Amino acid sequence: MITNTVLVLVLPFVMFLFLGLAGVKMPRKTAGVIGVVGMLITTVLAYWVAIDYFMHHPGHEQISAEVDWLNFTPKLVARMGVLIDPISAMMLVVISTVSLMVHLYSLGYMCDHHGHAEKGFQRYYSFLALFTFSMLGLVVATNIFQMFIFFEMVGLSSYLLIGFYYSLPAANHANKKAFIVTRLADLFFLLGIMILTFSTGTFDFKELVGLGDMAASQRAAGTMDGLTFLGIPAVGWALVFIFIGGAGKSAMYPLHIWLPDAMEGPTPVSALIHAATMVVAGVFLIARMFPLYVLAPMAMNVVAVVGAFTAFYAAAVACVQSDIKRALAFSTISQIAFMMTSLAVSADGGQLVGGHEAGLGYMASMFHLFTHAMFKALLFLCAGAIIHAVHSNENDKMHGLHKFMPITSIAFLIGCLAIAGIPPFAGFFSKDEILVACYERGLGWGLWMSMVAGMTAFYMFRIYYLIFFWKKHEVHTEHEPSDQPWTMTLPLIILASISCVAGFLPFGKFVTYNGEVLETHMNWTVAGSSVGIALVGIALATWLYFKENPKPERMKNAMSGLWEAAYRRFYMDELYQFITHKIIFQGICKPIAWFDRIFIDGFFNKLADLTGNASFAIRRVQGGNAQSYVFVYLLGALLLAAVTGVVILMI
Amino acid sequence: MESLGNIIMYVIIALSIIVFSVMAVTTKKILRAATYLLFVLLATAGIYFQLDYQFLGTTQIAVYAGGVVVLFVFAILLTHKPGHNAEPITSHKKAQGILAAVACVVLCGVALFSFGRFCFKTLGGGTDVPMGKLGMSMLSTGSDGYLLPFEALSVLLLACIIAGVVIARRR
Amino acid sequence: MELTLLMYLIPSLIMFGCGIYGFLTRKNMIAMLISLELMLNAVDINFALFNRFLYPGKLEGMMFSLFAIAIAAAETAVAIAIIINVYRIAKNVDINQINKLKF
Amino acid sequence: MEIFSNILIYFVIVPLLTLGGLALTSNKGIKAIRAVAVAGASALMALAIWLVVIFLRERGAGNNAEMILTGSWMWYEPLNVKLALGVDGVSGVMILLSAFIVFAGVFASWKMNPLPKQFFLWFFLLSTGVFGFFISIDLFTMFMFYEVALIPMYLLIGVWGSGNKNYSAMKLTLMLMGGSAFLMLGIIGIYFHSSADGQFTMNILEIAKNNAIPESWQMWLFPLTFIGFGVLGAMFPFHTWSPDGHASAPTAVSMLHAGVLMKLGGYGCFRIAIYLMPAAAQSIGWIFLLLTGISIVYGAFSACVQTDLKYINAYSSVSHCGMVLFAILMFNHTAMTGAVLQMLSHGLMTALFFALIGMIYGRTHTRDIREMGGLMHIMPYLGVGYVIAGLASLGLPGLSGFAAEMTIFFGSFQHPDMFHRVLTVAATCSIVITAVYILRVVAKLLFGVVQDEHHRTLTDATWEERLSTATLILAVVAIGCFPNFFSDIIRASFDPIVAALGGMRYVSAQ
Repeated sequence: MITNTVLVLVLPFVMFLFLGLAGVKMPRKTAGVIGVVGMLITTVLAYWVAIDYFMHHPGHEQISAEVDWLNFTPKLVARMGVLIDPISAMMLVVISTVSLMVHLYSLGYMCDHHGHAEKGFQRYYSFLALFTFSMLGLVVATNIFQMFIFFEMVGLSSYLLIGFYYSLPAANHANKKAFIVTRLADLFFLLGIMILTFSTGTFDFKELVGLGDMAASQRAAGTMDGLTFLGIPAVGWALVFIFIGGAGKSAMYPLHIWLPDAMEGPTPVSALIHAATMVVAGVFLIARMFPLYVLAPMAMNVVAVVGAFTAFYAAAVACVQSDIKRALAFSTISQIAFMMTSLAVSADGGQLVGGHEAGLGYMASMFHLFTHAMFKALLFLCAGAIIHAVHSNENDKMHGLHKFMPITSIAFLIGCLAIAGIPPFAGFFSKDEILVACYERGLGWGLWMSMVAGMTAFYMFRIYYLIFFWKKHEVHTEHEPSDQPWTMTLPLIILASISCVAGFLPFGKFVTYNGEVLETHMNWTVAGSSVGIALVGIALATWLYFKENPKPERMKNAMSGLWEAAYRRFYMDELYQFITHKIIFQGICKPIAWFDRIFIDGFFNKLADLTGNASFAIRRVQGGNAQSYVFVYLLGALLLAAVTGVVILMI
Repeated sequence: MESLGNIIMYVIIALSIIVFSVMAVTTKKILRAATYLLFVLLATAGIYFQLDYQFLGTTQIAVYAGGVVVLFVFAILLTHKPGHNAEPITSHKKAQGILAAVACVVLCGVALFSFGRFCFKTLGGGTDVPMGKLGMSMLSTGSDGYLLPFEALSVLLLACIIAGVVIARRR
Repeated sequence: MELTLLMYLIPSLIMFGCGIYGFLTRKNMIAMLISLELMLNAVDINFALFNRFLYPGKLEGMMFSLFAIAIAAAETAVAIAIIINVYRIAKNVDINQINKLKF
Repeated sequence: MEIFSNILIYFVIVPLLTLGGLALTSNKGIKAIRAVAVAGASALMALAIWLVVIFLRERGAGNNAEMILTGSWMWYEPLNVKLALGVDGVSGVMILLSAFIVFAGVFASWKMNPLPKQFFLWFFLLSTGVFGFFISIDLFTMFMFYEVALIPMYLLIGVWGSGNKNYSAMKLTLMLMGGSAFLMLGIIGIYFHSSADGQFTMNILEIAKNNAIPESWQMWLFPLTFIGFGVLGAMFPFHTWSPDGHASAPTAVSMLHAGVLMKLGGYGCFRIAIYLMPAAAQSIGWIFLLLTGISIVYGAFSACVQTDLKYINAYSSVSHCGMVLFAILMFNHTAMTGAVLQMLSHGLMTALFFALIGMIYGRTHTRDIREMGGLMHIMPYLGVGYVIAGLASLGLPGLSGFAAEMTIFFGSFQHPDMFHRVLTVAATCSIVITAVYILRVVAKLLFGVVQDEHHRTLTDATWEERLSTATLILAVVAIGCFPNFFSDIIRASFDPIVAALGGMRYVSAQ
């Protein structure tokens, strides 16, 4: 199994090197096909590993193998390895599935309308392979340092892929932003690791958190007892910092600002990286460290509050976006916040909550991660198909596409139903369990998240209606929009099917925080109410947007300030712009550079000038002017004579 | 008591030395400066004759007045266009020169008056050094012999001739 | 009236002062050389004077003057050679223009 | 002769032979000049690799001496100055680094014009100094080679440089000479306290063993030597020669200077300043720690607003070299190992940067990022190389910068003292600022739209440029992917130094 897992990692990496180095020499299509085939093999291997693990290791123990990579101290060793446990096995499946779909889909998407592959096709596949490698490496990390390494690597691949169209200024700007924001978060992640390892002296997950047995994490946290900084325990600092690291990748407020901009990348990339896989890295990280977080209530509360707020914030913003990819991006942020919150609400005050269903939130979070990856990838790929057909991201260029693109329309509808939480689609089950977990933590949490769930249903159906219904489409381009080639349609169908059935997976049997089977029971009150709220949201969307009508416009005008603020994402970008440009750039960098030139450099230049001037002053004495020599000499001689004379006279 | 002729001679010599020295360094025309120098040198020769140093006086006239001044005149003619006036001397320089000259003269004067008890010595009845004695001492190595400086001077002169030729040679 | 040593020394001293003045003020190198000659001459006179007035039986002062005259002649010859050479290169004999050793 | 049986001496002899060979070539025979230069550089590279092999074999065979391949030949009896040679892991890898950069530098200056022969002559004289410095363990010899490495820099920049080259060459030389004046004083001071019994010695190992420098003297000598080397290591506020100097220097000289010469500073700081004056290092090291901490952040911030490619890299070097000194002053194995890794990493990637900048400048004739754009389309090879160098610089895993920085950060954070840990956190923040300025350059220079239509006709890298950059990229990747290989070689070399420092600061507080 270890061999297979390593192969799962090695294969995409080899594809990356092969396509990256030799790709230029081969026809574009060939490179694409090689990429897809390589990914197919990877996927098969990944499924094999996962099935193997869940079939033959009912105890859900951790299986790992590692090699030393960098010895910091004899004890603190950064290792590279693979670790198979329930969540990493599940992530292997998710990543490889979505990645394969995207590889296949891109064969069609990255072509113009004549079926010719775009320039840089090889590079695209090479980067996709690099991303897949990095993401797989992240989930099978045996230690937090390896996780950090792959956090950086996925950040890089995300950077490269967002900037795929690197001559477009917007893409150019977006990838920079994405990298720097996530880098800032990674800085905190690194600091968190540094604080954590300062006293525990290990990176290893086995020693830090074990698998659910709180003993390991208690031991680890115990080494930090008594260490405080500014009155807050070190373990709290470490975990909050690590959460900030995760929040950067998972686009939690206020580090979410890169994600909407990241939509400048090709749409399949958005589907793979910015919807399904990379953005859940933060959730995965918290899940990995879950037992430690349980022991640090302060950190857990931070996660919960940030998660709950982000969920609402992103949902509110998503309600008014006109760019469908951005709307989907905010939807993603909101859904990831669901997962975060779900993780965080499952413990309170150092204890798991929920009695016999303890750890439900953890399971629900992972479940939602799984289902969300599927249906959000589906939604994004549908959006890609639409964009490919109409050449625009704006929903007012779309309208009424149902007639032209029926398959896409149905697939999108399935995705919408899934995310809205309508049974029997996948999202219903996972979201329902999240809500149950929230209600178990407290009524306030539950009500808040239920409200956000209702908003989710509303904005998804708003988008759906605006794209596929509403007024009749006017043909702007020279060709009719239509369903796309099979390479693009097939992934839609596959993902739609998964979204339909994934909810029936007995997830509690496979993925729990401690590896033991968690029996879940449908909480009919919660389920009923959540479906009800979702239906209300859908109904509202239908009332407002199903047909073209002036209601949305009227509503917009009625609360134009709020609408504007939400449309501008509550001015977060402007705030960041202000901080980076006005404060950091103008306020710190420029003055420092000025100070360097004027004062530091100026000091040494002045020193040189001073020496020079002194030399010039002295030089006049030796100016080559014979007469002044003689004059000085004479005066000197006379002085000497006078002095001698006076002295003699005195004697 | 000095003979009147001697005194008159002295006055002429002293006056011409003073006047021509001053004129030599103040005149604007360089050729005139050379001429005044010639008069000064001749007056100097006069002093030597008064002191009964006939040979020295003759040498002074032959070498200085005859040789050196001619050299000067040649040099001036080679490097100056006729009628060329020297640029006026800046007052700063003039002040510097006067300061140095006056300081020097004053200092020497003060020294003479404070130490120079010998200054009021008059000329004893010495006679001219006979040529024979001069020649003997110039070429002897005894207590009164000047062979070594004589030889050194000869070498120096040779060196100067060669140097003069080498430096002034047109390349 | 007696002709004392002092009376001879005074013109010589004035000559020397003139030499100093001329050397310090004149820009023309030949004029400077002339001033130099004045100074040398004043010194020569002094040698002869002191010899004659103070040590009438000795030869040193007079001999020194003799040699000094010869050396002055040689020195003048070399100096003039240099001046002429400088003139060829710099086209003038102004001391202020010749303060660079390299052309 | 016995001396010739020591492989180390060949690191000086080979460059000198190359000098001789170059002297024999004619000014016009560019092919012959190149052939000699390449032969010399390749021989050095082979020697360096062979040295590492010997080193590993010796260590593998259980030779745990502090220095191996030691040898000592009397040079000047009255002062007991010897030609003392020896390498440990640190100097071993530094020699390897130098060989790589000399090799790449020769290819980067392939089309050097004018006076290629003279250029290579000075270039190899510089190399002689660098190698000589790393192989010697005698203070006098070290200092001599140090000066040999500095002087050619003046001519190389003054003659073959660009822009305001006279000013830069003068500034660089004068500031470094100022530093070496401090150093000279320090060395003299050390010499006269090198032994308690009056048998003064220049040999570092013996001085360290004698441990006879009184603490009151150490308080003077430590700052003198540390500043002396710190100037070369671009320590704040003595870094200002670096931006101007790098900006004016020709490509290969920038490479060698940033790549190797600045490392002489870091190397000297621990081999002489800290190793020989441990007590002073312990008690007043914090002052310099503060300065280097400032260097790190300050250099990074300054780099953010520069518009000249070379200035950006010069300031980035200030930041990265600051990290080297910073880590050295943390006095534990991990941080010090990280410092050497950082020297390796920074040397290679900065050399790569400067090589690429030189190549881009050679085509576009501008280094102003505002005047360039979209070069990725036009010269993809150079563009990719630049991105790789940039990623190495901002510390991406798999490239050298990451391993080095992580070792430094984790090592520094092990320090039991809160002051040091807080400074470490501040230094760590530089990784974000680094990302900002690197990505800013990459975005402006390589991505985006072509700014100047004339640039469209430019060509991509030629074979020798590819060879030059590929060598460096391979080395960067090798360190990034297999850091343990290098850090294992390095770490043991710090045993004596850490022991001299009291040996108590090895692992974390617990």
